[in-house]
Amino acid sequence: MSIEELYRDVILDHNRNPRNRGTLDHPDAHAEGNNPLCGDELSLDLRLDGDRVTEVAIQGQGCSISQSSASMMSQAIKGKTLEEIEAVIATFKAMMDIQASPSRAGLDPDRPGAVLGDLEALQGVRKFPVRIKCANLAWTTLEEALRSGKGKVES
Amino acid sequence: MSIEELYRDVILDHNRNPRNRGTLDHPDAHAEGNNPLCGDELSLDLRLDGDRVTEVAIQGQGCSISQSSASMMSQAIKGKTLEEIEAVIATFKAMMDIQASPSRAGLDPDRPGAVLGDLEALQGVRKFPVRIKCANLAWTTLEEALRSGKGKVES
Amino acid sequence: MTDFSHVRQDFPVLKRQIHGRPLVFLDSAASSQKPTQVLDVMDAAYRTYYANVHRGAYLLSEESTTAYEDARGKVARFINAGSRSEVVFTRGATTALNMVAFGWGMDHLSAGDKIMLTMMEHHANVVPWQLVARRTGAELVYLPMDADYQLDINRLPDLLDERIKVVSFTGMSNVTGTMPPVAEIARMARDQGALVGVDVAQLITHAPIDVQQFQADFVAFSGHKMLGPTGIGGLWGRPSLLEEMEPFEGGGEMISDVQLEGSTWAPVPHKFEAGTPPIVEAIGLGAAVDYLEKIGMDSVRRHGQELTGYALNRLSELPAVRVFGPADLTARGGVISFALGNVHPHDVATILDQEGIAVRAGHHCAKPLTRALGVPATVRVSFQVYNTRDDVDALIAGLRRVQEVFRVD
Amino acid sequence: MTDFSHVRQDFPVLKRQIHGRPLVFLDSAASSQKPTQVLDVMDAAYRTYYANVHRGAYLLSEESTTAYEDARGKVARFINAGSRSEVVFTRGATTALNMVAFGWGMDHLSAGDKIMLTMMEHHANVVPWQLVARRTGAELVYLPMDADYQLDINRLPDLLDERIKVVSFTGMSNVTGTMPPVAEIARMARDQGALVGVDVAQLITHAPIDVQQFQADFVAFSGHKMLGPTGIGGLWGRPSLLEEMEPFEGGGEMISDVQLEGSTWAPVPHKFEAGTPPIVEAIGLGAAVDYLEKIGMDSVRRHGQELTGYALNRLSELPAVRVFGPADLTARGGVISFALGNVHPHDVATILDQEGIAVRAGHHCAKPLTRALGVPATVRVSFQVYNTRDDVDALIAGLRRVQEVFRVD
Ligand SMILES: Cc1ncc(COP(=O)(O)O)c(C=O)c1O
Ligand SMILES: Cc1ncc(COP(=O)(O)O)c(C=O)c1O
Repeated sequence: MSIEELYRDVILDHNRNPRNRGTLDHPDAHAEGNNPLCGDELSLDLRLDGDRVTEVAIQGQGCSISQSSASMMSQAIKGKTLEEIEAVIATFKAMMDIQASPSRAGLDPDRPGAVLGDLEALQGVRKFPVRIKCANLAWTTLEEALRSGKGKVES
Repeated sequence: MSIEELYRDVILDHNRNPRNRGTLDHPDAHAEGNNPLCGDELSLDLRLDGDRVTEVAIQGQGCSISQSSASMMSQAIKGKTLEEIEAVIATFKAMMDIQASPSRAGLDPDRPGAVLGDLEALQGVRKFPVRIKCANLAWTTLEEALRSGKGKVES
Repeated sequence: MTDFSHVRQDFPVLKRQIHGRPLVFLDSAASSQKPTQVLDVMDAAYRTYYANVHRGAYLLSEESTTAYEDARGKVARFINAGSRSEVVFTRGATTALNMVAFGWGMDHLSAGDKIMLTMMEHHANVVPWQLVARRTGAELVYLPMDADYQLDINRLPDLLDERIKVVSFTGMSNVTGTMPPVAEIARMARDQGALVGVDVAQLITHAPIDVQQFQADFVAFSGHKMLGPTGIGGLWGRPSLLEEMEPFEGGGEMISDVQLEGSTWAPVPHKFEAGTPPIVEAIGLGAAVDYLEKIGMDSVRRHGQELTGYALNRLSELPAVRVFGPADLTARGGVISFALGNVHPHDVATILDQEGIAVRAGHHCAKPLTRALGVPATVRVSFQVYNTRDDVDALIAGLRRVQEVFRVD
Repeated sequence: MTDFSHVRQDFPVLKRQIHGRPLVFLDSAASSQKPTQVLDVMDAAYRTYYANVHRGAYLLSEESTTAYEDARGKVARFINAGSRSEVVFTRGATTALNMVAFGWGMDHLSAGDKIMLTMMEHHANVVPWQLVARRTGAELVYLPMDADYQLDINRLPDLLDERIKVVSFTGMSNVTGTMPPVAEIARMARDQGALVGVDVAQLITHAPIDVQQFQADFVAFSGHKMLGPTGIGGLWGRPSLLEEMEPFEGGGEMISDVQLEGSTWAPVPHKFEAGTPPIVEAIGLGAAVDYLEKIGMDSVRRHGQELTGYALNRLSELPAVRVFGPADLTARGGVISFALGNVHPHDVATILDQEGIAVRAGHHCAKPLTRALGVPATVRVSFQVYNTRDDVDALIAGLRRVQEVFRVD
């Protein structure tokens, strides 16, 4: 296991240049997440048009894993319907489940990126179990935002 | 070390037939002692005539060592002056000091009873260090009564 | 007859000679001995993967954290908790009871409210409530004992009025061995709207425990009485109780955020585990639970009943012995208190000690109960998985020696 | 240069391989490793003489009690207490601080009073006071830090008004390594009439401690940071403070008498040791103190200073490193926090872990301080007697690896 499996170029790129940074005025859904252990913090704003997420804005600070995961998540959900987003969340969660095999997680090892796009770069995190929480923070915060409209999570 | 060294006949006798039991009306000095560990309890009343203890009355409950020590103490101090009593206390304490040798404690091994009378039967307690507290209870209570007129001790 | 003969060899201390005699250890209710299976697990933790938990981003810390949290899982399963987050690790039963008395009581009790305890409680389940009663103005009520040394539950309907806000009672007396009908008492108290707690410090090592079947709100225990190390114990709490309880201690690891003016708490159970927890002790407790589960708590219960029955029989050979506890073996566990004529218990213990037999003499941290028995103290013997009929026989021989020294007929 | 080369072999865990590399343990400020001299004493206690303390009238109980009380004596001597009864054994520094905050604060603080802490405190010395402040209406005041990461004691005369009833501060920051002038601050606070406490959880394992020279009223520490086991720590208290403090927990062993309506307390220190204490942990702490005294705390201090100096030097080879802490080696101990460019500390720690190097990343349970440093988290390395220059060299090599992965120049 080499450290480069964790810190793939895509991750480092999203970490350096996070996509969809900022806040929205009067967002339709909002949630804040934090990971008290490492101090990662995230604030997520969503704009909805019907059941479609049209805008995503993220603010926060934290490690490269949590920040790149948030950045990639924002790309992966923008423009998608809530139903499509549920599917992405499920696939991502399955990928992070160290109990499940990559194939059971719905990933296609022969076609990297086919299902989750950039996000599949986070597969390496499975080998660094303490960092899974970092990768998940954006997603639990997203779920909270979708569930409650406005909310707060701790992971 | 045999158990009979601890439970000498004199001790068993004082335990069965404690001397000077009871209470005094309007005692000149009084103290209560207890040993929370084993539940031994003692209440001590003294009548003084000038600096002489003329009456001693003891009530209490506890193990044979604490009760016989109290009974023998009552005999040893009754009729004595405060100064004489101080000397008895000092000798008794020295006897109970497991650091000190019996001779340094002022005891004469060849003439049992020469200094402390019946009380020397308590020498065996030195070999049972957890029981020293029991033997001492009457004495710390006595000291408290002499010091404060009225008092309470815990040993 | 259950065969526990293989068990003794797991307990190294039982090889000790005491005053030239083999040790007969009959004071496990004060604290049990530990099997090598527990000692080795703790030693290995320190020697191979020790680090602080929940903190580091490195392998040892991960391993320690996993071992610590796995131990929580083992304890949760052992008492049949709904989930591991219902188990708070504490220093012991005493801390667990203080945690609820203060953490719940300070905000939920006030003048006019009543706290119900029983006459059989260990000081650990009396003094914390007295402290909280004094700070809140609440009153204490004690459920009495009947002539057979059982809780007089016929008095419950009477005593359980709507002012009773909490009922906290022992699952097994550490003096008389009495095992009250926990679920029944809990139901009656709950029906009256009271918070219900059970002190299982003794029960947990004498019989299987199922907190879901108890239907209580909290349960407290200590590791050192159940073959585990000192310095660890636990509080099981119904999730809704743990949510509403205030933390007992403030510090690291129990916070979500700390600002200069105030702080917010971490989710349960961490909210109640301020600072560095007793890490290796928790891991040791997990190993103790493994050990007990391997024997099986049903077997443990059977073994205890058999030994207790045997001991009560043999004690009845000595007319001067007066036992304080139920005769019915289904209503009691392996703890027997008695008097021997009017020889003071402390003297009994000293003479037995000379014979290598360790028993306890005193009020056993249950002064109200001892007072109710009408004696200043009792002699207490208590059994664990490693005790045998031989131990009982040695006890009887020892008591005959006491009778000789003190000339009791 | 002090020769500590013989020390490493006493710590079995240092033989661990981590991801195929030898362990370089640089997180002792979170918790230290333990020498065999401590582990063997604890194991032997369980295997040869274990029993509950202060209770039995039999040999094992006597032996356990003696070992437990001797450990108290060792700790008392180690910190130069006036007498062993000034030392209360607790679960750790966190419990010790809560004990004073609640046991003294609840009865001595009220609205209008102020509690002074500093910006450098560990949550263990913040949250208990916040809890008590909320219950009593007292206010919190924080002594700030100056530009050199030292406490700004010039501000003290200003801030120390007569409403300040207690001043509680750290003897050594677990983040910056700063060692404030304890005796000087204590004197100023005392002159103002405040109760004075020092959190020596870090200091105690980095420098000799003399509570009489401090002239404080209480001092708190943890065993697990000073080569001892988890589950144990201590509170030193001035006798008059211990007398007037209310017990923090109620239970067995801390009472003189228990009546149904109320109880009276045992003499100090037992008043504060409710229930079965962490017996073997206390004995282990005594062994840790023996171990440290054998090396000599002056040597420990010198070794720490040398290593810290060497590490600060080598860190300065990396321009991207920014150290948060005093440069003056006499004003700091062996704990160094830093940032590496803008690589997040958590990422630094993960990469170092792959190289076998254990460091900590985060807020180190000192959020107010971390916030004041203007960073979300720091990387922290900390030294113990078993660390060497080789460990520092490995760290520097590891940091270069981080720079490679994250392309920091
Ligand atoms: C300065 C300081 N105070 C208090 C504590 C709390 O110690 P513990 O977690 O052992 O209770 C720590 C350790 O984390 C510390 O570094
Ligand atoms: C019934 C009961 N409850 C509570 C306790 C207190 O346990 P600990 O001293 O381990 O906190 C004991 C043990 O002494 C006990 O027997």
